[in-house]
Parts: sequence; structure tokens; C-alpha cells
Amino acid sequence: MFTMTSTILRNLLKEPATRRYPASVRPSFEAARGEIRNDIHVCTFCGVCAVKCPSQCITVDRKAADWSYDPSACVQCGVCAEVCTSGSLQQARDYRKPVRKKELVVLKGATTPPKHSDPPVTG
Amino acid sequence: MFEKILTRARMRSPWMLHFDCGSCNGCDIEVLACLTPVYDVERFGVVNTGNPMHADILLVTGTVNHRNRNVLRNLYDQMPGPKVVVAIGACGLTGGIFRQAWNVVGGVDRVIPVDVYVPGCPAKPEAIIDGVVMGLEKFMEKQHVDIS
Amino acid sequence: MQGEIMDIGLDNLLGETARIKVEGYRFVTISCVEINEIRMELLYHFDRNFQLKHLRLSISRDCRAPSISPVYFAAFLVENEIQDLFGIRFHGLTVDYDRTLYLEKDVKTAPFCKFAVVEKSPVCEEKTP
Amino acid sequence: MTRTIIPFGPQHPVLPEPIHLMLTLDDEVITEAVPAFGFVHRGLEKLVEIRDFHQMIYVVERICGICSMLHAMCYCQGIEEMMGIETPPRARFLRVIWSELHRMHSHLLWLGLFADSFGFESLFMQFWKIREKILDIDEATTGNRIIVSVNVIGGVRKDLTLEQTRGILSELKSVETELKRLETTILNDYTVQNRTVGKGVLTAKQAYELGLVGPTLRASGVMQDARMLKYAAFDDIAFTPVVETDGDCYARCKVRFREVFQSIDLIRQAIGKLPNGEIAVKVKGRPDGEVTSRVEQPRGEVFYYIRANGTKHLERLRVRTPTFANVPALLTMLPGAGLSDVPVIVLSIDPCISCTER
Repeated sequence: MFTMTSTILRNLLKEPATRRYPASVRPSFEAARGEIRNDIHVCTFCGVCAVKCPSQCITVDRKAADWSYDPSACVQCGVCAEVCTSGSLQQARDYRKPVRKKELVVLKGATTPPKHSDPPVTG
Repeated sequence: MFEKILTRARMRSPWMLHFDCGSCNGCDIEVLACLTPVYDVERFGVVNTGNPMHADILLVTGTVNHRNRNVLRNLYDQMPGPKVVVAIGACGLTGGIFRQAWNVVGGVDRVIPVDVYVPGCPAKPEAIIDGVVMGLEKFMEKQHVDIS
Repeated sequence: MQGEIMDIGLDNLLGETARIKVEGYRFVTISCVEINEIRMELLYHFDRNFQLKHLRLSISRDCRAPSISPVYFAAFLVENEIQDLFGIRFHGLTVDYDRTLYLEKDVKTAPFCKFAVVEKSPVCEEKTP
Repeated sequence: MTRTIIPFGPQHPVLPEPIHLMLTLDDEVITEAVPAFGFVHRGLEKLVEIRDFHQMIYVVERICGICSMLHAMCYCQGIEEMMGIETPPRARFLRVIWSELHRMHSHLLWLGLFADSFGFESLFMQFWKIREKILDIDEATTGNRIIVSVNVIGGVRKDLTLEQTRGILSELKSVETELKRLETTILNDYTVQNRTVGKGVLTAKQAYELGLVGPTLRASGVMQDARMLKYAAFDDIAFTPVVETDGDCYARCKVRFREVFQSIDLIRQAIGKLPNGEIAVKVKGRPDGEVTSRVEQPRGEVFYYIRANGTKHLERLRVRTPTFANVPALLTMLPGAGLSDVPVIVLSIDPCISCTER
């Protein structure tokens, strides 16, 4: 009887345990591993991320300066951002929002990558 | 008139059915975590049911393999229309990290039509709640189509 | 690898397992490794107070192996699994799923084998122990 | 007296995972139980042929979401032993901290589900409320609530700052007080005792011969815990396994409940002794040879057999998960039990089907 009363009193005085999610959003932790973002202007298209990705969801086309990524197959381990040589790949803190349609993220570099040069075309 | 009231009622209190279709338990327990005090989706009227005949929303986690595709198909067919399917986690979307494994068919959309995709490995409870809300909008759209 | 490894043949597998059981070892698991087109290797792992003991059995792909599940009941599950994934058939299983533990009824190949062959009825039986 | 065959699962409100049981009933009493599997089988051991041995860490981690960190740890320890890598002491202590956090959240999850299996819903909610605190620690220190991805070959990926360790300690203190409050309910309540005492009894001899592992075995009075192998930093940490002798569902519940407190104690010890220094060493070369590796998971001992051939792809990876070893216990316990006790008995071994079928 006494335990029950004390429990009731404690619960009355305490804040509710529930996070009122859509009304108040708790900020993500600093270390949280969210979605992957690529700053395509910095990217050198070296392809290390594509090789290291355990889920193999990144493809890099050096010639066409294409970097594409399948967010629906990504497991958010953060390996790609860790091994990125140019620092263009970043892992954001917030999670990826639900979508109605699966789509591939395709980013196209503006110019041909600076480090890699195509063999000169000889006439 | 009666139809409209019924629709509103179903929309305000959607009953969900959760099927674990070969997930690693990660997304699975996050769906359950949504029901527990900290996230508590029951305050929106969402009720977890075990019976497909009562369900409006089907939450599917995990990869589809050759054996559970029949179970999934079965559950989907038993649900009354209109129905909404929410696929959760990288595995439910495409097969995730396992999509090249021999017994994996792929994402849920290989077997049944999927309305909302919730990415993540595992998907966070917040994302799952967002997904369910998005599913409800879709539910409303479908309902209008059904009535007209 | 931790623990002692013993090579055994098909004829003394059951005898060896029974002896190990009398010595008080617990059954851990069986690992199956594909060596080449013909040979497979079955590794039986046992444990007593964290001391491992392994029996290594080399077996031809189309041989039937004797099941150790009459000795160690717990072995039935892993033997059924090997039956499914590697196509090695065991005889004398206490609970036999007949290759339907993971596979559908109409599957005839062994999914874990690189040199996948369609299942035939086993041609050789092991010699009587 | 009529014989009935009842299919139990694969989709069942009590079971969070798809397992199928064919129960043959004689009136209300089960005479035979045959489990059927294959609903979660992915065949991920075969993935070693297309993923290299570094990428496999993230694959084995996703065998099971609840004990993910321990799967990766077992795999990494195996490869490290094969390649002769000495992990830095700080990494070994950090592994202990995260693995014990995982054990806590797994046991709290199980305690909740177990309470739910006999209809004690409010207790389920209480345990899951406490569990969220552990998940918050996980997310704050590693970045993900469940799949922490901290292990790499040669050490760990993340480090703990001094503030974070202080945060963990204070959170653990509040977890401990809240758990103490629930102790009388889970262990002395009439409902709980009525549904669990004397149900699904296994004697020590039976449990030992069936090759059971983990809390299921320890509840039958056999002192066997893979942490006695002194992997990671367990050689520097005082540790005695939790053992109960009754061998019924209630004893299994007690073992797991006491192990939560033990984990709190182990984390405190590990944080107290946490040495400074590197958290990972560079790995060069490729694994060659064969190795076995064992780690105590929340559900019991996991066994890895790894064979490599000097290339970047392993030749064979074999995982014997704890539930795989515990399933034969179900076949022994279920015959003779009443139909209403099936969920309680099935849950008492803490089944993890995604582990079992991989």
C-alpha cells in the first residue's frame, strides 16, 4: 500500500517520460551518424569510398565525374566519410527523412576532376 | 455520410500491424520502442494489433527471402482496403547490406506495393513516426479514390 | 587454432564422438568447408571447461555421412543446416527436415557451394563401423 | 481426448520475430513441438566471397541488432588472433564498456518482453523506459542507438572523453535506482511467480548435455560464462558468473535481472581502470590460417570459426550463435507444458531468430 502511494506521488511530481516528438524535436547528439552528404565541388572522384563501402551503395565514375549514392541501401556506418581523401564526404547528424519514392542521389562534378587528367587526345 | 465518418475514424486512430520479415531485430525493436513510454505513439491513437484483418497500416522491417515472401503476401491480402504499407530500414527498402546474399529477394516492394520508405540502419523511432504520419496522408488519398 | 585437432575417417566418427561424450565434452557445432570439386571438410567442435577439441573429417561430396545426433541430440539442427546449404546428406538424423530447414521444396542445388552440383542420390555409403 | 495440431507463428503478437512451431496437443498439454525455420535466413556467411574482411565487420554486426557489438567484437578478435595483432589496452577496456552496455540493453529488452509474454504490460513499459537511457548513452558515444559500429580490426573507432565517462556513470546510477525499484515487482510478485515458477524445468545434467549456453545454462546451475576466457580486458576486471540452481523460467529471469546489475558493476570497474593511450593500431597484411573465437553475448556464448587463405576475402566464416545452441532446449521443455505456457517458455531462452538463421 505504502509503495503504491509513493509511486503515485513520484509520478505526479516527475516530468513525463514521453518525448513529445513532433511537437518538440530533441536535437541530435553530436556524434550521431545520419545521412551522407557530398560536397561535389571538392570531390576528386578518387573512388575510395566506393571501394570501402560495406554495403557497396556508392558508385564513382571518374571519366564522367559522376558520384552516385543509393540512400536506401546505405547502412550509415560512416566508413566512407572516414576514408574520404579530399574531405568532401561528410556525415550529417540528422537522419534521412522518409520518402514516398526511392531515388538515387546522382551528383555531377562541374568540371573534370582536378587530380585526374584524361590522356591527351592526339590527332 | 457514414463512409466519411468511418474514414475519419480510421484516419484518426490507425491500427498498425507489424511484420518482421527477416530483419536483424534492429528496426524491429525500434518499432516496438515507438510504442513504449518514451515515444508512445498511442497518444496519436495508433494501436498495435496482431491481427491483419483489423489493420490499416502494415509496417514491414527486414529483407524479403524466398520463404517469408509468401507470408508477407498472405498478410497483405488479408488486410482490408484501403491499406498502406510502410517499409522500414535499409533492408526493407532494397535488402541493404545483404542484398547480394543468396537467399535475399530484395526489398519489400518486390512482393507488395510500398507507399512509404523509411531509410536508416536501423531507422530511428522519430523517422518511423514520420513514416507512419506520411502513410496516413497516403491513406487519406487512397480513401478519396475509393469513395469517388 | 585453439585446442587439439584430430583427423578422423568416416568409419571411426561415431566411435570417436561417443568416446568424447564419455570424457565429458559438450557439443559446440559443426563447420563445413568446401575444399575442391570433390572433397568437403567437416569440422566437429567440442568443448569442456573452455578447452576445445576438434575432429576433422574429410568427406567426398557424394558420400552420406553418419549423423552424430543419436549421441549429441543438439547436433540435429546443424546437420540439417549443412544438408541444406552444402548438400551433404546425413543418415540416422533424429529430426530430419529433408532439406527444407531453409530451402523450399523444389530447390535441388546447394547454395553455399562454389562448385554447385544438382543433387543426386548418394552413390557411396560409409563402411560399417 | 482429442489430438490437435496448432501452428504457432510465424506472425504472432507475442513473438517479435518469425519462428514457426508445430505444436501437437493432447487436450491442453503439448506432446510434441517441431520448430520450423527459414523465415529470416539470409545466407550472409556466403557474403565473404564478395566482401573483403574489413567490410565483413559491418555485415556480421547486422546478424542481430540486439547483440551487434558483440558479434563484431568476436569477429575482430578472431581476425586479430589470426594476424597476431596486439590491441592497445585502452581499446580493450572500451570494448568491455560497450559490450556490457549492449548486454544491459538486451537484458532489459528481454525482461520487458518476458513480462509482456504473460500479460504484465506495465512492467514491459517500465523496463523499456529504463532501456532508453542505455540507448541514449550508446547514441551519444557512438552515433547510433543500436548498431554501434565501434569495432575495427586492431581496436575501436571511437573514443570516450572524460565528460562522457562521467555522463555514463551518472546515468548508470539513475538506472540502478530505477531497477532496484522494480526488483520487488519482477522477483516477488504473485503474478510473475505464478506464471514462471516450475515452468520449463531443465536440470543441470540435461542443460549441460544439450550443449546450452548463456543464462539458460547458468539458470540450471552450471557455471559457464565465456567471459571466464578473459578476452578483451576481462583479465583485469573482477568477475564471477551469476548462477541460479532451479532451472525454471523464474530462475532464468533472476539470472538476467542480476546480470544487469553485474554489468553496471563491470562498466564501473572498466571506467575506473580505463588506461590512456591509443585506441587502434594500424593493420597491415592479410589474414591466413584458421581460428576459433568466442565471446559471451547476452544470450550466451557465440562461436566463430574463421578460415582465411591470404587473400582479402575469407575462405569460410562460420557463426554458431547462442540461440542456435539453445533451440534443442525448447524441444525438451515444451512437451508436457500447457498451451498457455508456450509463449513464456519460448521467450525464456531469449530466442533471437535472426541470429539462429543468419
